[in-house]
Amino acid sequence: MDVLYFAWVRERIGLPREAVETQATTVMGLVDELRAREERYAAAFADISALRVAVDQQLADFDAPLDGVREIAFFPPMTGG
Amino acid sequence: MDVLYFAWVRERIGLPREAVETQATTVMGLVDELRAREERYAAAFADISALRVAVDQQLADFDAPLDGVREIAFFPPMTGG
Amino acid sequence: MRICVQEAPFDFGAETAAFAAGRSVSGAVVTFTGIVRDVTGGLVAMEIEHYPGMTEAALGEICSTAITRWSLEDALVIHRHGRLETGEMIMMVATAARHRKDAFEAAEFLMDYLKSRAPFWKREITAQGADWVAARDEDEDALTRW
Amino acid sequence: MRICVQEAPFDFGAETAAFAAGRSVSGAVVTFTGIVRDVTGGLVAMEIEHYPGMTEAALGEICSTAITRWSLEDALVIHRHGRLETGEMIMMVATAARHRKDAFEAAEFLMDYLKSRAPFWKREITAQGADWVAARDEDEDALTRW
Repeated sequence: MDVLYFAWVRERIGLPREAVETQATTVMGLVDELRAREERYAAAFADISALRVAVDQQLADFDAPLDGVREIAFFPPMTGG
Repeated sequence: MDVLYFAWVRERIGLPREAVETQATTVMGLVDELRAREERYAAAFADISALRVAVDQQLADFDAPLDGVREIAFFPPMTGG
Repeated sequence: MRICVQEAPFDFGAETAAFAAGRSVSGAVVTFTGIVRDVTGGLVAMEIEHYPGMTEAALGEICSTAITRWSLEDALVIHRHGRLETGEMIMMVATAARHRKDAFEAAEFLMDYLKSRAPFWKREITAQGADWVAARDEDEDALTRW
Repeated sequence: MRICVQEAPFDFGAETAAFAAGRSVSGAVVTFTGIVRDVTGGLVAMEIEHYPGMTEAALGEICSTAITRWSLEDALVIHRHGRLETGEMIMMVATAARHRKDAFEAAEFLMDYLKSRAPFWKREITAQGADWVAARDEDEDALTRW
């Protein structure tokens, strides 16, 4: 699936988007896999209370299932307006 | 002093403005003098709870004093906006 | 602060653009515009009477109160009188503040006060005749919020 | 309903005028505009990142919710992204309803939601560097009102 990063999450990980092969069944499972990859991922996902997630462009919780999902995005709380 | 009438008060009395000589010391005293004049005044001032008054272009109460006042206006509740 | 009481139409787009462009410290601009509507059916036109002199004074006082209370950078009120057809703009207010909450509240305050405390009287002209619009209790009640 | 997510500036006067002129049943039009401000001193520019695709979807959903809840005749959201200088307009919303209370509430609802639920991220550029703007607790708290 495609994993997207925005704002300081993008900066910390160093790329805006990547294709990820995962065995995880929930968003949190995917986060744990990413954390285990490299220090920059561990740093970006150190405190998930500071993060928000969108599943197929809809805001979701970290326990959301990944079944059939094509796009996941991680980003800090939004600051529009 | 000048006495002004607006909206249906003006229509009921039949004129927008007139100079009035009065001995009254309060707005209510003036209202009583006007009521005693003619039926059209009595009709216009029949229910003062339906009226508002401005003394020298400031909203006022019916017990406001007339000392030094140059202009009194009677009108229904305002409907601006 | 600018108060305009006028019979002529105003250019809403030009007024809002000029008001917003004139800002130096405000991050938030709110505008409100009232338009003549045929709510009950059969409205031919609206006539608005006002009290020259007192109208400008009352609007100025309401505006000054809002500027002080919400620390506005600026406020604008334009209110027409005379005969207006359905679809014409009756009036507008604009407020500018650092934060959106202040700009919104001040605009609502201006509207609530000029509905019930500025000397305008509306009359609806229909094929059957002309009727003075009665003040609504809820407009008077709206003032208790402030 | 019209949702625009764009890098280019928008013409606030022309947008507000067109929005108000397009009304047929509404007696009340409210607009809000946000302007880039140098609040702390030293701001060079603001950069706004967004999530193409999700941004339009989220704004559309927020707008549809407002239209239904306040029986709006229409609503408009324009939000810019990319680099904006101090004094430039970031975004605007407009709402049209029969009564002023609905138009005001719907505009405040749109603002509260697009602050915290539309995928935009602001970064302030100063001489010292660039800082992501932190979400404010009060913006999140504002949602509990609705």
